[in-house]
Amino acid sequence: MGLSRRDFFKVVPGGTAALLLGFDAAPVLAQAKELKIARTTETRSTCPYCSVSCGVIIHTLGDKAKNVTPQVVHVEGDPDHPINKGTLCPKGASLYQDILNERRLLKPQVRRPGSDHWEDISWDKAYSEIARHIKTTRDATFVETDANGKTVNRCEGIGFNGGCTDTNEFNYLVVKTMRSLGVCYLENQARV
Amino acid sequence: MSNGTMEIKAISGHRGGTPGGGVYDQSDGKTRSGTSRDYDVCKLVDTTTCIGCKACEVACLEWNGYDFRDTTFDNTYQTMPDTAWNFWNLIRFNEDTDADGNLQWLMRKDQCMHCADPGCLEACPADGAIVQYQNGIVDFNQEHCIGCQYCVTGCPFNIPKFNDQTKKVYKCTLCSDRVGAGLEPACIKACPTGCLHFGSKEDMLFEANKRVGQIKANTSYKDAGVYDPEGVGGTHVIYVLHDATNPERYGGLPRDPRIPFMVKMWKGPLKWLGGLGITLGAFAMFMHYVRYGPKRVEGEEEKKA
Amino acid sequence: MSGGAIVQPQSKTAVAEERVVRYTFQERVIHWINGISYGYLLFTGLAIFTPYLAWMGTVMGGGGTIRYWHPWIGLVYMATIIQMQRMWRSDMVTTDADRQWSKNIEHYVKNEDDQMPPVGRFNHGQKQFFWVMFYCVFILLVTGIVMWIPERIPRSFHWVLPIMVFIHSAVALVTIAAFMIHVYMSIWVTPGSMKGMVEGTVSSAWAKTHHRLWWQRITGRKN
Amino acid sequence: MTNGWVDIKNTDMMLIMGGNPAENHPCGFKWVVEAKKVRNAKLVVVDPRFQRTASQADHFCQIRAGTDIAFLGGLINYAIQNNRFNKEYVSNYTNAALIVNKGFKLPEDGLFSGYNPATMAYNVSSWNYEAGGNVTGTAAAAIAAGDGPATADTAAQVAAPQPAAMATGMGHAAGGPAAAKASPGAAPAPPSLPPDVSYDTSLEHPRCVFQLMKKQFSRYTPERVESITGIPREKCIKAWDMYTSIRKDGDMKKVGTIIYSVGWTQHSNGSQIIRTAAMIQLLLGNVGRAGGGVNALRGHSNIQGATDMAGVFDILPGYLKMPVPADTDFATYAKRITPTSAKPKEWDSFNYWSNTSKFAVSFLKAMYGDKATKETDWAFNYLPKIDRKYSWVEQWDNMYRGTVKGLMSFGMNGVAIGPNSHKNINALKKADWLVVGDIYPEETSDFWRSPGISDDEKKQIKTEVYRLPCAGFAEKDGTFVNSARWLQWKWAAVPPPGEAKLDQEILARIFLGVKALYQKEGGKFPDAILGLSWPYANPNNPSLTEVAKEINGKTLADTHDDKQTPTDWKAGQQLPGFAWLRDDGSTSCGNWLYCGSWPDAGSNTQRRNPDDPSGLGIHPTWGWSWPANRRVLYNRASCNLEGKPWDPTRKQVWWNEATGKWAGNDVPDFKVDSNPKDHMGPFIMNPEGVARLFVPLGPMADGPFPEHYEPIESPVVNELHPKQSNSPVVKKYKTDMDKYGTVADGYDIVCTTYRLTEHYHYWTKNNPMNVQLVPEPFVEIGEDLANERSIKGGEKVKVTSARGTYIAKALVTTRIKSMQIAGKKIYQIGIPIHWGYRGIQEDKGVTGLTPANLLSPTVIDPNAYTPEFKGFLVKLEKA
Repeated sequence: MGLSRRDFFKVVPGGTAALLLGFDAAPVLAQAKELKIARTTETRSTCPYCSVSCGVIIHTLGDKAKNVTPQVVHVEGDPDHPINKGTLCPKGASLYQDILNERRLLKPQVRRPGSDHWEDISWDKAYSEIARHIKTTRDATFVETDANGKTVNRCEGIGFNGGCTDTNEFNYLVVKTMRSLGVCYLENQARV
Repeated sequence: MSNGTMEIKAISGHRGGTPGGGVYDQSDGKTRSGTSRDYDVCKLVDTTTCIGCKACEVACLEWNGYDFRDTTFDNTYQTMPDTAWNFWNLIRFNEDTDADGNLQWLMRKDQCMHCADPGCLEACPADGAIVQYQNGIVDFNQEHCIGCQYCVTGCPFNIPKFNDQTKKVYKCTLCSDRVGAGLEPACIKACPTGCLHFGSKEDMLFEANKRVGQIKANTSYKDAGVYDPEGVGGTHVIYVLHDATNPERYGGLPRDPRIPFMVKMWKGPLKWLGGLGITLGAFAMFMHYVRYGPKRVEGEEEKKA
Repeated sequence: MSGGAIVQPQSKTAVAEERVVRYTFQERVIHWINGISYGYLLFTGLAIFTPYLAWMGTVMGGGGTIRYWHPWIGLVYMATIIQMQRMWRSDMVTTDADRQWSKNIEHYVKNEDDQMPPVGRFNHGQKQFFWVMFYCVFILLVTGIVMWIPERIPRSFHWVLPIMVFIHSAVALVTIAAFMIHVYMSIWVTPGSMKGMVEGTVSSAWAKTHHRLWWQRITGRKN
Repeated sequence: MTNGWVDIKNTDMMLIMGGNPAENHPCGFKWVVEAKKVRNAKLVVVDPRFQRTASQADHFCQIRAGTDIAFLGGLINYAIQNNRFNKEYVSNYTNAALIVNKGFKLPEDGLFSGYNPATMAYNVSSWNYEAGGNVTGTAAAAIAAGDGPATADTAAQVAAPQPAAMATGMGHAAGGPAAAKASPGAAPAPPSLPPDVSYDTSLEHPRCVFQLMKKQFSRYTPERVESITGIPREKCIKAWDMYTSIRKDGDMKKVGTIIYSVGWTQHSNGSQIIRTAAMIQLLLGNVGRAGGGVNALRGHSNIQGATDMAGVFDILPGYLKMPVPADTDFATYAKRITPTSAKPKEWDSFNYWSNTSKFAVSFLKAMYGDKATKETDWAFNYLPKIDRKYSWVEQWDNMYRGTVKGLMSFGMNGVAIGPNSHKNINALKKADWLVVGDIYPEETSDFWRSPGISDDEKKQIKTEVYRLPCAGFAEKDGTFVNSARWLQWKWAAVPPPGEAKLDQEILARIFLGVKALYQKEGGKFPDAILGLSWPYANPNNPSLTEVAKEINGKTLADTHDDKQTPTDWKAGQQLPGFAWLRDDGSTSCGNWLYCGSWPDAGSNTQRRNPDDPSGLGIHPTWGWSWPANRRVLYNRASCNLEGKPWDPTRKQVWWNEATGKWAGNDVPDFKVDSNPKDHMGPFIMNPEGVARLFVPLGPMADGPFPEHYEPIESPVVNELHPKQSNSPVVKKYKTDMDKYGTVADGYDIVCTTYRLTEHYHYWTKNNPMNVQLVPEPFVEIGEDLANERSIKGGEKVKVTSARGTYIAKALVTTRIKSMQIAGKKIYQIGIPIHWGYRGIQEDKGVTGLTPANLLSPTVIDPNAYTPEFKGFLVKLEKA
């Protein structure tokens, strides 16, 4: 995988010599079809789909230097991974398109009550509006003690649903924040 | 694998020796570069362990950069009826029953077979459009393709596909770019069950025969066998089939593929006879002129001629 | 049409003195479109037929280009041949005299033309050449269309492809043989005929020598 | 999974049922193929359809959806009748020998002892062991004295119901390893088991668990199983014979594995199906062994982690139970959730959950830092106390009823996921606000313009919806936990596109915004919000490295402990494992199960050494596996009583007499210096020390043994007990959106939902490459049904349930056959779930815009609260 373009030409000794032979050289140039991952940076990741947790290598252009925004060019199985050994399923093999997908959401949006369309909203505005919603609902639905007078400190009016590709660390932050808000309807893809 | 094997063995429509250097080996007439180990690469497709997941289809698309092709649902799990110019690797699904009446769902990865004796290359008139490497890969170079589609005619597996926009023909390259850089083809790498293997032809045949022995010994598939058709000189993609006596059950795998007789006649005798005929004809006419000269017109003055 | 072509020169014979109109403008245009397209087909076809002649394709614009145009030019060629057939239908009918002529072909080959029976506007060789080209073009058309769009042929009929290719090539070779004779005859063997096809007129003597019956018909003279 | 993906290669026999790994876990399925190719292992597949996994099977049975317990019960019966089980294992490693209370009754009439029809719940007090000593050899006398289990008559009257017992249900079991009864996730029984349990190692006492189990499953004869499941009896017997052949003629070396997935979980008796499988594995002695185990293939990349990390309502991280109102202080809570050992006097029990308070205190320290001290009762009251179910279906039910007003949903498409998607859409219409974080536009955030909603109606929908662009997997670092419990760190390759942000930043900024509001304005009980420990260098965007280290835990004070190595450690050091946790406030740990994942030396989850010295697929230095890097759970059970491996060629752990310690290729899942002579049970998370064939005291709300009940929507009545056709404890929902169909109403076809390998849930419908593989939704219909209704492949059909309509093209196949059930001809169809009303094809108008879960019923399993997506009734017509 670390084969550079220079090495590549070395291993095709006919390449340059044949250039001099006029028409006949053309077929040899066919070999020089460039390996698209010859100069990429490799990042190890885990496939976000099923629970087999296939190791994947994300190939990006750009060396991750400060002034560089890397560009994904290819995703391939990690041959070192003990479970998938470099293999991938049809979903894993298309991960490249999951990263570079024209349908990705790129801006925060809001749909106002009664509206029939999405409108863009700034992050700051979204954060503060959501925080206000949470406080309003929490204050309105909070139960401090139950019918028997026992302390329960429950927020009955808010639910939080976590997804299947949330990391453990994110999930832990969810538990921290949501349980502290008193949220009981804490559910996850794990349930269904 | 040795990159040296990516040297050229045969070029379509080509006159003269193959470029690329190497050492001519008198013992078998093959050309080898000094350091390369001469062996043929081969894909082994074990249909008995194929689950039809289509990882190979996607890996092929992804690697080769063909991302979307409109398809329609057609009462099958099969992605599309046939391979396409931008879809080189297709799993063919066939519902069937075995000898005991048990359901069988046969899945076969269909792609270029990389024949040792490739009909496409035989048929191709364009210099350098089809290249066969020493390692057995038969690759199309669209820069030299003239779009005549004789390869379609020459192929017994119906593999090369024409693109109406570019007017060129495309097919599986056996990931010659990857193999040339020491990597296995994309489909092979992706295959999750390991029904695909890649290595030297010798090793793959060994693996395939071992697997066939295991199947025969441990299952009811007593007709299991290896598909490596001799009619095209053997292929660089070989199959293990549960039922090698009926390759047609696997989505129309030809029982005895050959380069069509007429292609051989056309590329062989007809070409030479035609060439000879034209040459002799021209010569004969010249001799006729020398012997008889032009016809004279009655009363016409000689000087006018 | 071909009838008109004969009438017209009759009226101009007097003006042309020693020359007679052999081919009308339309006939010449059709012929040359036909001829040039055949030349294109020949060169491009040969370029695709054998790699040794691939340079012809290069000269004609490169492999992809010639492969693209070859079938279209083939249609042009066919159209002109059909037009020729319409123009020369009556002139191309094989007569008893033609059969007689063919029996004596050996004398014709040896330039012993005085031993040949007189012929009309076209001799039997020309007629045969025409009919060979005419019938071959249909075979070339049918096989050519299959070769043009092999992708559209259902897979179960793919077995016809190589047969079509073979026939196309073989028939093309037949036309090449005929074409070579045609060119040889017109340029080298019968001087003056080229001028007839280019300028439209031949000398009266030429006409009288090679196509006496026709000459008699259009001039009204016997000798 | 009790074992792991690679471990499957060690097996000799596989039963794949309730799962379709070839389709849904292709890369894991390679190890199934490997076992077949390398060991000549055999594969039995049981499924409603002949699917991709079945294409690899040595034997396939087509089963009616929802009748798995009948088939598996028949397997247990077959194994017992033919003496194909591991008696040494069963009598020493399971509770087979333990004697059960006299008052316990088997469900011959469909009910166990203690049922209260008014509450639709069991009083579980009779589901208990009998106290006393060794009664081995007294069986004959007991039988003579008529000392058998209770019958319907003797058990009719029992004490009043105990609602508290219900609240201790094992809710997190959804398909996870926890579902195997003996796992560490399994809830410890309420501390009222007798400490000194009576037992009979000859397994002959009429009230010993083994005899009860034998009696229970003797009713599952081949004839009856055929009639219930629709599998011809000779095919059943062949399957049972193949699977149990590993114990043929007393062979103890071979090993078999059972592999399942949500095809078992998503039933109204899903947990009991899984239990039945676990019982088979215990009976055959397959649990704990290489190539054995009960292997749940979890559906998604990190839902094992989400379960461990308590992303579900009823637990806290590390499967600690949620507090209930009766837990007035931490001590009461700790006492309630800490089991005391209950075992035969002569046996030993590690009872690892006895350490519960250490885990809980350390967790509260991580949560509330300095606010959690002994004086503040570890800030225990900051946590909400629950007294009922707040599960997925209840959340939507209560939103529809108007009590849940706001919802945050991160990467979770609740409308498409269902069940009963229409109800969820209508519930969202009633909410005040909805926040969706996702990477693609999806059904939930677009609920207000789902098909069928007019412009006028949109004006009436007052829900404010925020759609926030999150980061995809390649843009995030952090750990995922796979099905084999491996934690693996991944690295970010690219930044999020456009204005999209990392999930943790979005969550942190929202939370800190709320916190600021409470700081400024006050409000209801702000203490927990203000007191939450948030020690991150950049509070607005915590680095996941910091968080991962916090989860692992650290010491808070310089400490000395003679029992550990090293004996001394300094404040602030990362903990090397959960054995170091303390309940005096000197350690903090976010999740005790993950303690050891990030010690001082650096993250174990980032390890990338693929070595596998034993060749058993253990890979001990790749990533890190909970608990304590053990790759196969209960691996003590891979050895016989003397501590020698059942199969010396597949040695995982063994007793080393010379060192007086357990040694192994894997980390022993056991007390490392417990001499086999002490007879300590290998199932250290159970207070008995042994695995539970019989579950005492009601962690399983629907019975201590599995019993076949029909799905809530079933085409036939239960043959075993027609008067109690469905599970007696499964509740239906009561809003106007909760409708249930019957055959009498014309819903005559059994329908199951499933996934395709080409697509991933509701996600890849945005991915062109996957869309072209399967471009449109379809309904899989057997040839004979299609012929009967004159439906041709490719034609559009309409599938209708009591709740909704689904329109798609028909896929007519030979791979689904009609079945004879109780003498009736029954048809089954299947619907892949991957489409909705937002996606490439949906936006082009190619599909019917009908999510499959418009059809599925709001019914949940009483133990895991998972909806019954598999097996409900529909009508089928041409569209």
